[in-house]
Amino acid sequence: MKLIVAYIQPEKLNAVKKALFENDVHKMSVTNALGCGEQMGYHESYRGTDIEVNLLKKVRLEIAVNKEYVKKTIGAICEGAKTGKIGDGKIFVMDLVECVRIRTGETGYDSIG
Amino acid sequence: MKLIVAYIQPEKLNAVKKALFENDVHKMSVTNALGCGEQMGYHESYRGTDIEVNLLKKVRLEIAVNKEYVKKTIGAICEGAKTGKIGDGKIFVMDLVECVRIRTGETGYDSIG
Amino acid sequence: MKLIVAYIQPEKLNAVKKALFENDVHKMSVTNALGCGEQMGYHESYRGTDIEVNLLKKVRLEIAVNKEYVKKTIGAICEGAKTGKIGDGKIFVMDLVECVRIRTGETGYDSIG
Amino acid sequence: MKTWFKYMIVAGVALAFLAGAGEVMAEEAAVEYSTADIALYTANNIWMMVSIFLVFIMHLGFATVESGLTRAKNTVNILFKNTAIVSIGLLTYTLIGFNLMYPGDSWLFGKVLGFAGMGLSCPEGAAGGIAYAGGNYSYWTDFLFQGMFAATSATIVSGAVAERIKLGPFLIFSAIYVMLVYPFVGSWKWGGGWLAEMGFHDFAGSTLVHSVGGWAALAGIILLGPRLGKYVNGTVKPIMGHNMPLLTIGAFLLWLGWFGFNGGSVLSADPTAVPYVLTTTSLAAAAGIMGAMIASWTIQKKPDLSMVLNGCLAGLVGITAGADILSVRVAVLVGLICGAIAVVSVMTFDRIRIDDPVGATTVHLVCGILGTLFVGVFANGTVVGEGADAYTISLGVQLVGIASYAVVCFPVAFLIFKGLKSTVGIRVSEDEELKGLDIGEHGMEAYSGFQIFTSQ
Amino acid sequence: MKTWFKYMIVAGVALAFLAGAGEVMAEEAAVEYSTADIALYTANNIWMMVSIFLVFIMHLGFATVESGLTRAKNTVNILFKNTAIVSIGLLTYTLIGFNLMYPGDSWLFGKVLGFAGMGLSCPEGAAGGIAYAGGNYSYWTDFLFQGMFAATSATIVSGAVAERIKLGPFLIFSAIYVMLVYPFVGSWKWGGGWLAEMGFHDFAGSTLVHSVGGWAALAGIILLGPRLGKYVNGTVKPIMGHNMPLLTIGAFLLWLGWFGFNGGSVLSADPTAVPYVLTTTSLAAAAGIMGAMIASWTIQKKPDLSMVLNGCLAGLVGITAGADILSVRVAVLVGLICGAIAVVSVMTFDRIRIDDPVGATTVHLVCGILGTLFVGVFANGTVVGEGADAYTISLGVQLVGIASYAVVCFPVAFLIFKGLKSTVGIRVSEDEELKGLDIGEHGMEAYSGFQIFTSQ
Amino acid sequence: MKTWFKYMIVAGVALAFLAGAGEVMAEEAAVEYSTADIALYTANNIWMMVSIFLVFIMHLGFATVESGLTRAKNTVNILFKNTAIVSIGLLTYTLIGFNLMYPGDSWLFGKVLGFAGMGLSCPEGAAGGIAYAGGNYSYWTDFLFQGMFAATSATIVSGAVAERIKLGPFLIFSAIYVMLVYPFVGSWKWGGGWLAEMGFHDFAGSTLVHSVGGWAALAGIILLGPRLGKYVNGTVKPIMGHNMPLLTIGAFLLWLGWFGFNGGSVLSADPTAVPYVLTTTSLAAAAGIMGAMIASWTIQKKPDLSMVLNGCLAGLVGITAGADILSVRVAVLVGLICGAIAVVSVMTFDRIRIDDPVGATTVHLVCGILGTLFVGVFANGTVVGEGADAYTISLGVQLVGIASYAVVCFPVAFLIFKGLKSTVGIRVSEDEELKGLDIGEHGMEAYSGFQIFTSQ
Ligand SMILES: Nc1ncnc2c1ncn2[C@@H]1O[C@H](COP(=O)(O)OP(=O)(O)O)[C@@H](O)[C@H]1O
Ligand SMILES: Nc1ncnc2c1ncn2[C@@H]1O[C@H](COP(=O)(O)OP(=O)(O)O)[C@@H](O)[C@H]1O
Ligand SMILES: Nc1ncnc2c1ncn2[C@@H]1O[C@H](COP(=O)(O)OP(=O)(O)O)[C@@H](O)[C@H]1O
Repeated sequence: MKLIVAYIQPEKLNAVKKALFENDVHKMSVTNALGCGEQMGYHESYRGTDIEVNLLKKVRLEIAVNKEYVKKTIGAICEGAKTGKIGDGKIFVMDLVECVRIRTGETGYDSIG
Repeated sequence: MKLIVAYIQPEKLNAVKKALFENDVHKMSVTNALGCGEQMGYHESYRGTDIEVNLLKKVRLEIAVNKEYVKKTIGAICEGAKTGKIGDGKIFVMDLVECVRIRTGETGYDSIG
Repeated sequence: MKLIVAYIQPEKLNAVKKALFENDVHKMSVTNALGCGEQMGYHESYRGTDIEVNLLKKVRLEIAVNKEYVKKTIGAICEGAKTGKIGDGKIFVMDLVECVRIRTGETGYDSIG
Repeated sequence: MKTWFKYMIVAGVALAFLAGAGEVMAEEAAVEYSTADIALYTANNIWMMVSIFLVFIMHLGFATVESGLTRAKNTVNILFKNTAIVSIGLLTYTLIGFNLMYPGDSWLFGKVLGFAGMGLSCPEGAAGGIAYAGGNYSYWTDFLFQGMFAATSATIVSGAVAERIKLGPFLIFSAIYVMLVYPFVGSWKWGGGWLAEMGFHDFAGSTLVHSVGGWAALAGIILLGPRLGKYVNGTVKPIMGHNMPLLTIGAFLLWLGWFGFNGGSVLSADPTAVPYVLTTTSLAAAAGIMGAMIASWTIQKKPDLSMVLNGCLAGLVGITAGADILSVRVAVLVGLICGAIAVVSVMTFDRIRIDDPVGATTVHLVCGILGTLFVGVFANGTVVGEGADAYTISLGVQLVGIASYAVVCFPVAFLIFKGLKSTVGIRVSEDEELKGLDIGEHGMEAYSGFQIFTSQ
Repeated sequence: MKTWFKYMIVAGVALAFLAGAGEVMAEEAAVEYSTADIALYTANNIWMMVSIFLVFIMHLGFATVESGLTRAKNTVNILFKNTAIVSIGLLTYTLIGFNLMYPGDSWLFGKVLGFAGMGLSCPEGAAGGIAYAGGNYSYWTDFLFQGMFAATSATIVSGAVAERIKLGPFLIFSAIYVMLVYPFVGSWKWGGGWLAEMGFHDFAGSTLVHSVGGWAALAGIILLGPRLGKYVNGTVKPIMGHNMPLLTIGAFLLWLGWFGFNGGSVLSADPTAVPYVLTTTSLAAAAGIMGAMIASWTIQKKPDLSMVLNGCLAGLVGITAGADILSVRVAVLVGLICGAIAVVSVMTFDRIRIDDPVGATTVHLVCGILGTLFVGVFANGTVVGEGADAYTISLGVQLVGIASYAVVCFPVAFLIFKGLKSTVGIRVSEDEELKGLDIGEHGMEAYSGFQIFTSQ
Repeated sequence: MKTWFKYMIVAGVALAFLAGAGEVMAEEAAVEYSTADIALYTANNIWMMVSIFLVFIMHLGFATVESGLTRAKNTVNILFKNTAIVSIGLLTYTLIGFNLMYPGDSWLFGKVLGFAGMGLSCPEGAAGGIAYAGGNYSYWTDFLFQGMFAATSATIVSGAVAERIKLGPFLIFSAIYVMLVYPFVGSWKWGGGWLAEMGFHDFAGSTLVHSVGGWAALAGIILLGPRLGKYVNGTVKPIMGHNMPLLTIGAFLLWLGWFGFNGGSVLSADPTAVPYVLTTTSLAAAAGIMGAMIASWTIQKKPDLSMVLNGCLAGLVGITAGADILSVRVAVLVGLICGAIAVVSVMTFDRIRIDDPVGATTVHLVCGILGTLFVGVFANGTVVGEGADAYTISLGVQLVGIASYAVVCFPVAFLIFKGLKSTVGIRVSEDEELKGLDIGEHGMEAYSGFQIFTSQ
C-alpha cells in the first residue's frame, strides 16, 4: 500500500478528479496549501509597499492506494494536471504500513478502496 | 515510531480528542480537509443550476507516536469517530524515520510525546 | 529521498523560509494547522461561557528533499523556528519512495529540487 | 419537497387578492388649508417618512446581528428568514394586520378585539391626507410606518430559534404571529383599546413590540430545545458566533433604526418632543454600552464585544417605553441598568438551558419588561396627554399591562409552535443540524470557497 | 502599465476644467415670498435631499450585491469599479451630463438631442432657489439628485460583466455611457423630449435607468463571452457567489435607496403622493420576495436566497415605471410576477449562455421592460398630470418607448464595447481570470489571510 | 483583571450622576409664533435631526474602515473601541463637553476657556425651542448633533493606533480627549471664542474635528512605535488589511455621513446653502477618488482600492473647511489635490516609520490642514456672514488657526499618552500582539471557524 501526495494547480482539481475517476480511483482527500517552487511568485502591492508573494495557492491531494493502482494514479494525476508550464506540481509516494476503515474496522488491502 | 494520519467526520473531533487523551495521547495536529469516499455527496443548487458536491468536509489528524502507542491510538480514534455510518473515515499509518523537537533539539523516542 | 514535515509557530514562517533559502532549500509546501502539544492553550470566553482552547494555530511545512539535504533542512527549520519556548514545534521525517515532477514527468533525484 | 408548504403560501397570496387589497386613491378635498398648514403638514409627514426608512433598516440590522452571532453554516438560513419576514409582514399587514391593530370604531368585542375590514382603503381627499391625523401624516405614511413596525416582532423570534428550526414551519409561525397576534394585542394600547383606556404607558413598544416578540421567542426556544453541542454532560459549551463585524454593523443599524422607531412614535415632527426622544434614546444606548462594559469586564474579566452590543440594544429596548417622559438622568440610569442586566441575563439563560444564540430573550423580553416597569417606577404619577385623553401613569397599571401581554402572547405562541411541532415538526434532523441549515434547507453555502472548520 | 489609459483620465479631468464647471453663486432675489411659502419650499427641498442620500447609498448596495454574488478572488475589482463609477458619474454629469439630459429650451435637433452648455450654472437668486422648480427644490438639489441617479445606469453593467472584464476599458465604457448615452436618451422623457410629448410614462426609470443599464449589460456580456468554467462540455456549471451576507446587505440597501429613487421622483414632498409611492414600492418589493420564493421553492425544490433577493430587486425595478399610478393591488401583482419571472429568467439566461453573474440583465432589463409594459397594461387610459402637460397612458406608446430605448442603447453599447475590444481588448487573460482580477488588476487581495479555495 | 480601570469607569459614571445630568423639560412658552414660523422651524429641525443620523452612522463607517484595513486577529478589538467611544463620547459630552464647547457668555479666561456648568439644561419654553437658534433647531437637537460630532475626533485616533494599543489606556485617553480637549479647543471657533473673533474660517471642521483627531493620532503613533513586522531590517513590509468589502462599506458610510457632517453644519435647512454644501462635498469626494486613482495608477502601477477609498475620504476632509464658500470648480480641484496627496502621504508616512494602519494621519491631519489652508488660498478676501458677525477670510488667519491647534493638540495628546505610557503602559505585550488583540484583550475571535493564516 502506498500513500500518494500530490500538489497541483488549484484550477486543475476538477480535471484531476475526472482522470482519477476514469482510472477507478474514487477515494481521496484534498486540502488547500501554499507552495513555493520553481514557479516565480508575483508582486502584490499594498498601499504603496511592494511585496513579493512566493507562496502560491496550490491544492494538495492525499490518496491511499493498493500497489497495483500506484502507476495508474500517478498517471491520472499527471494527465489531469499537466500543462507543461512551470508550477504544474509534484507527486510524492510513501509506503503505507497500515490502513484502517473506521466504520468497519477492516484493515489492509480491502480497507483502502 | 509511526505517523498516523486519520480522516474523520468534523463533528467527531471532540470525541476523538477525548478518547485520545484518555489513552495518554496528548499531542496531535489537526487540519481541515475535503474528502471523497464511499459517502455519497449531496446536491447543492445555486441560482437554479445543480451541482453535485462530492468533496465533503472532513478533519485530518496527524499524530506521531512511539511503537507501543500505535494500537492504542488507532483504537482511540475508532472509538471516538465510529458511528457505523458511511463516511466515518480512514486511518493511515506510516513509518516515521526521525522526529525532532525543535525547542530542545531532542530526537527519537523522547521527542515524540 | 525523505519527506520532512514540520509544525512551527505561525509567526516563525518567514524566518524559517529565510533559513531554508540560505541552505539552498527552495521548494516547500505550507498549510495552516491546529496543534495540540505541550503548550498550554488559552482561555477564550464567549458570552460568559468559558472555553479552553487547546488547539493552537500552527503552520505545517512539507518538504521533500534528497538525502544529503536532510540534515541541512532540519537544521534550517530549527534555526528559524527555535525560541526555546514551549510550542516551538516538531519535525517529522519519512521515507519518500518516489517523486514525480508533473510538468516533465521526471522522477527521483532530479525531480525533487 | 414540501409541497404542502408551497400550497399554503400560494393559498395565502391568493386569499390576499380575493380579499382585495383594494384602496381608493385620494382625490383632492374641497376644504381649503393655508400654505402654512400644508407646509407644517408636509414637514411632519417628511419626518414620518424618514422614520419609515429608519425602521425599515432595522430589518437589515436584525438580519446581520443574528447571522453574526450564529455559525457560518446557518447564515443563509438566517438571512433568508429575515428577508422573508419583511415580505410576509408587509403583505399580511396590508391584508389584515393594519385594520386589526387600528380598528377605529370597529370594535367587535369590548375594547379587546376590533377589525376594520380587509385590505387598505385610504379615505378620500383631505380625510386621507392633511385631516387624517391632525396634519401630522397621511394615511399611506401611517400604514407604511406601522407595517414596518409590525414585521419587527416576528424578526425578534428568528434569532432566538436560529440554527435548528425548520424553515417552513417558522415562516408559518411568523405569518400567523405577525398577521393576527401582534395586531390583536397591539390594538389594546395603540389601537385605543382597553389598556389605552386604563392609562397603560408604552411609548414606542417595550412591551407592545419587544416583549410580544420576546414571549414568542421564549416559547419557541422551550419547544425546540437547545442546539446540539450546547449542553454536554451538564456543562455549558459556548457556540461562537462567526462574524463580529456583521454583528457590529447590525447593532449600529439597529441603533440608527431606533431613531425612527422611537422618534417616529411621537407621530409628528414636534421639534421639542422628537429630539428629546432622540436624546433619551441615544443616551440610554450609550449607557447600555457602558453598563454592559462594566458588567462584562467585571464578571468575564475581559470585555466581550457581543455582550456590549447586546447591552446597547438592551438600553434601547429599555428606554423605548418611556423615551418621551423620562428625564435625561433617568434615561442614562435605565441604560446602565439594562446594559448590566443584559450581561447577567444572557449568562443566566445559558445556565438554565434556555439556548438563545443571539440573546433575544434577554434584550427584547427581559429589558422590554424592565423598561415598561421603569416607566411606572420613575414616572409614577406623571400626567401624560391633554384633555380627554390624559392619563396618569401608575406602576400598578404598568404591571397589569406587562402581565396581560404575558398571559396572552406566551401561551398563544406556545400553542402555535406546539401545533406545528406535533404536525409537521419544527426541528431539523440531527444530521442537518450538524451539516448546517444552509445546506439542509437551501442547498447552498454562505461563504463559498472559504475554509471553515465545522467541527462544531 | 497602461499609460494610455492614465492619459485619457488626465485629459478628461483637464477638459473638465477648461470647459469650466463654472457656476455663479445664487444671490438673494428681489421677489418676496411669505414665510409659509419658504417653509413649504424648505420642507420639499429637505425631502429631495433625503432622496439624494438614499439614491447615493444605492451605489453601496450595488457594490455589495455584486461582490457578494461573485467569487472572493474578484472582490477588490468589483468594489473598485463601483467606487470609480460614482466618481466618474458625478464628475461627467457636472461637466456635460446634466445639461445634456435637461437641455431646457436648448434643443439642437428636434426634441431628440439638446444641450444647455458645459458645466453647472445656478440661476441667480430665486431663479435658482424657490422659483427654480415651483418651490419644490433648488438648482443644486436638482443637480445632485439627478447626478446620483446617473451613475446608477453604469453600475448596473458592472455586475453583469464582472469577473472577466479589464478594468481600464470598463471605466472608459462607463464614462462614455454615463456622460453621453444615458443623458441623451434620458432627455427624451425626463428632459421634456419627444417621448414626453408622446405621453410615454416611466415614472422613475424602469426604462430610462434600468433598461438603459440593462441593454448595455447585455451587449457587454455578449461581447465578453462567459466566464471560464461556466460552460463545460455543454453543461452549465454554477459559479457560486462568495458572500451571502454581503449580498443581503446590498439588497436591503437597494430597497432603502429605492425609497429615494422612487419617492424622490415625485419631485416634491407631497404628503399624499410620496408615501403612496413608497407604499407601492415597498409592496412590490415584498411581493417580489414572495413571488421569487414561491418560484424558487417550486422549481429548485429548496428556496435560494440569491434568487429571492433578486426577486426583491425585480419587484422594485418592475414597479418603478408605475409606482405613482398603479393601485396597491396591482403593485402587489407586479411584484409577484416580476419576482417569479426573475427566477425563471436567471435560469434561462444561464441556459442560453448569457453568463450574468449577478442577474443584472434579469433584474434591470427584463423587469425594466416588464414594468414599463405593465403601466400600459394596468393603467391604459389613465390620464396623468394636469392642464397642458396632461397625457393619457397607452400600451402602444409604452411599447414605442421600450423599443426606442432598445434600438438605441443596445447598438450603441455594443459599438462602444466592440470598439474597445478591437483596440485595447476587453477581456483579461485566461491566466489572470484563473488567478482572479484582484491580483491581476490591483495586485491585492480582498481577504488577506483567509484560506480560500480557488479551485474554481 | 484590570481592577483599577473598572473603578475609573465606575467613578466616572458616578461622577456624572452626582454632577447631575439634570435638565428641565421645556414648557410651552407664552410667545405666539405663526403656523408658518412653526412650519419653517419644524422643517429646519427635521433637517438637523437627519444630520444627526448621518453623523451617527459615521461611527459605523469608522468602525468598518478601520477593521477592514487591519488584520483579522485584531478585529474585535477595533470594533470594541469604536463602540465604546460612541458611548464615552455621548456620556461625557452630556456631562461636561457640551457646556465646555458652547459656553455662551460663561467665558472664564479671555475667549479661550469657558464653561457653562455640568450636565444639560434645556431653557424653558420657546427659549429651548423655536427661539433657541432663530427657529433653526431646538436645544435637544443642538446637543445631539454636537454630541455625535464630538465622538468623531476620538474615533480618528482609534485606527491610527490599532493593532498594538492596550484597550484600557486607550479608552482613558479617549475619554479625556473627547471630554476636555476637543470641546476646549472647539470653543475657540464654534463656541464663539478668540479664533471666531479673528475671522478664522473652518466651516465644518477640517481643523476643529479632523486635525484635532489627527494630531492625537500622530502623538499616539510616535509613542507606540510601529507594529511588529512592519519594519524588518530597514525595509518596509506591508501588513495587509483583511477585509476590503468592510473597508468599502465604511468609506461609503462615511461619505453618506458627511452629508450630515457638512450639510448639517449649515445649521439650518436653507434650501440654497445646504444643497450647495452637499454638492461641493460630493464633488470633492468624487474628485478625491479620481485624484487618488490617477496617483495610485501612476505610482503603484496598479490602482489600489484602499488608496482610492482613502482618497475619497481625503477629498471629504479637504472640502470640509470651505464647503460653504468654495466654488464648484475649486471643490473639484481640492478633491483632486487631496486625493492625489493622500496616496503620496500614505507612502511617505510609511517610509518615515510612522506606522498608521489606516492612513488616519494622512486623511485627517494632512488633508485637514490642507483643507483649512485652501480656504485661505482660494477664498482669500471673501466676506462671510452679515452685519456684526461678518468677517473676511485671510490666508494669514487660516495659518494662525492651523498653528494654534497644532501647538495645543499635539503636545496635550502627547502628554496624556506619555502619562499613560509611564504608568499603566500603552502597548500590549509582544506575545499578545502576535496572537492578536482579540484573544489578548477580549478573549474571543472575530471570525470563529474561519481558517485564517496568522503568520503575520
Ligand atoms: N521539494 C518539494 N517539497 C515540497 N513541496 C514541493 C516540492 N517541490 C515542489 N513542491 C510543491 O509543488 C508545487 C509546484 O512546484 P514547482 O516547482 O513550481 O512546479 P514545476 O516543477 O512544475 O515547475 C510547489 O508550489 C510546491 O507546493
Ligand atoms: N483511499 C483513500 N485515500 C485518501 N483518503 C481517503 C481514502 N479513503 C477514504 N479517505 C478519506 O476518508 C473519508 C471517509 O471515507 P469514506 O469512504 O466515505 O468512509 P467509510 O469508509 O466509513 O465509508 C473520505 O472522505 C476521505 O477524506
Ligand atoms: N506527537 C505529535 N504528533 C503530531 N503533532 C505534534 C506532535 N507533537 C507535537 N506536534 C505539533 O507540534 C506543535 C508544537 O508542539 P509542542 O509540544 O507544543 O512544542 P514543544 O515540544 O516545543 O513544547 C503542536 O502544537 C503540534 O502541532
